[in-house]
Amino acid sequence: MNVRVLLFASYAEAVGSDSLQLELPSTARVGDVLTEVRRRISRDVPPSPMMARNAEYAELDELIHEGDEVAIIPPVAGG
Amino acid sequence: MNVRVLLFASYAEAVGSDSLQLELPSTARVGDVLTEVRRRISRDVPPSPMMARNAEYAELDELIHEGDEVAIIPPVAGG
Amino acid sequence: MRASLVELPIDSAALLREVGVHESGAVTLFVGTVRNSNDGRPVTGIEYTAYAAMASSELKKIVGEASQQFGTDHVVVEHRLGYLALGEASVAIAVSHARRAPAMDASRFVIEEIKKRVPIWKREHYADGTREWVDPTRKYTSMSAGEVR
Amino acid sequence: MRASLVELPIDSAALLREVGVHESGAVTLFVGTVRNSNDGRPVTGIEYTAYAAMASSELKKIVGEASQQFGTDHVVVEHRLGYLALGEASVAIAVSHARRAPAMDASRFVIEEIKKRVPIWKREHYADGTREWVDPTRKYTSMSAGEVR
Repeated sequence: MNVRVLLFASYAEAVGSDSLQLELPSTARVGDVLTEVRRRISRDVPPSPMMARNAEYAELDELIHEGDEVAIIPPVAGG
Repeated sequence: MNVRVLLFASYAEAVGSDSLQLELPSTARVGDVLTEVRRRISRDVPPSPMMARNAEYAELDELIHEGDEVAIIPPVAGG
Repeated sequence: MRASLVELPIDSAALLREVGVHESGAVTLFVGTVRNSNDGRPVTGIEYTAYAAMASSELKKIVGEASQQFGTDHVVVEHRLGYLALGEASVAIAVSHARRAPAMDASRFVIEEIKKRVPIWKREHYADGTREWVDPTRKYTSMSAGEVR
Repeated sequence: MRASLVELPIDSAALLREVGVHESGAVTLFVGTVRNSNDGRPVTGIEYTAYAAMASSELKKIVGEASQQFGTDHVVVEHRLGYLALGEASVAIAVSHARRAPAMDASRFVIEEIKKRVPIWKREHYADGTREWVDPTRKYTSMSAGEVR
């Protein structure tokens, strides 16, 4: 299935893009997005950032569905 | 000696005035002002309010000097 | 640092500007306002009176203590006197600090100290036409108007 | 209750008016501003960026939690995005409550939660022309500009 991956701030800079399309097996979980981005795209994305699925924080073992938007969240610095 | 006594809020209302002149012995202390006001003027002034001498909080055993301004301070309610 | 008793309405935005310096990362404002009820009784306004010389000096001491204790010179307080209508500000405290925690702590320190020791008194005016001096040392302030507590 | 991401300057006075209701006795405002230095390095401005959909929804959740936890519907938050110059407000939180302690606690809760979980990032611009993404999980942010953390 096709999953849209969002990157922000320093991660977007490291990868050179703020969004990617990843082709993943239909059994993929949130953690697989991270693994694939690090394997295929850039090791500059650290191994255990916060992750989000469809604009909500998500655990690494959450299942992904076709059309989901998965985000890799750098350490937040709002306020 | 002559001491000016200030009263405020509910105490001024109870006494019917916001200032008094009291004639006190030269050895008088802050606590004596309270005793005299309650004895001579009004029992509506309670027996142990906060007191001030020359616009500073004062202990009851502080000596008073000629010309001092002694205030009987109702429970404060600022803010 | 500034601490003032004022007769005219408090301009909170002006206080914010007064402390809002470029070194700061955090600005806090606390405003005490006239509430429309107290102990369940409808309030129409509050009259504030003070032992002005002493209130002014206590306010200045509190601001000095806050400045020293929390590490910022940017502490400004105004307390209003006179008759205030519903919603009007009786007190405003503005603080700025490089860090947010001490900015918030300083603000809280100042209002708590004001409540404890600044010789200011308030008389609430009620919807039924009565009025009463507020005594925070009594739990219930539902005595009849004018009664001495 | 309101929580918004904004592009234009934050009008703190408008936020105060928005929460300043007659039932209230206490109004608090917290403003985070762009500071002129960080870790000793002169800062000239800060660029804020967000995962907007998620940041907006997290902000709304935080405001809802504060409202429930501290017992007031009058909680308003604005967080600004884009490039901010020195002294400009990046975030403002206004709360009103019948009592001062929960008004202050709610304000602190909101800013602490924002710092923990709202997906907003900032890049500091320094006087020497360099710029860097701020990573609060690292103690020292004095890496060279553009370096990934």
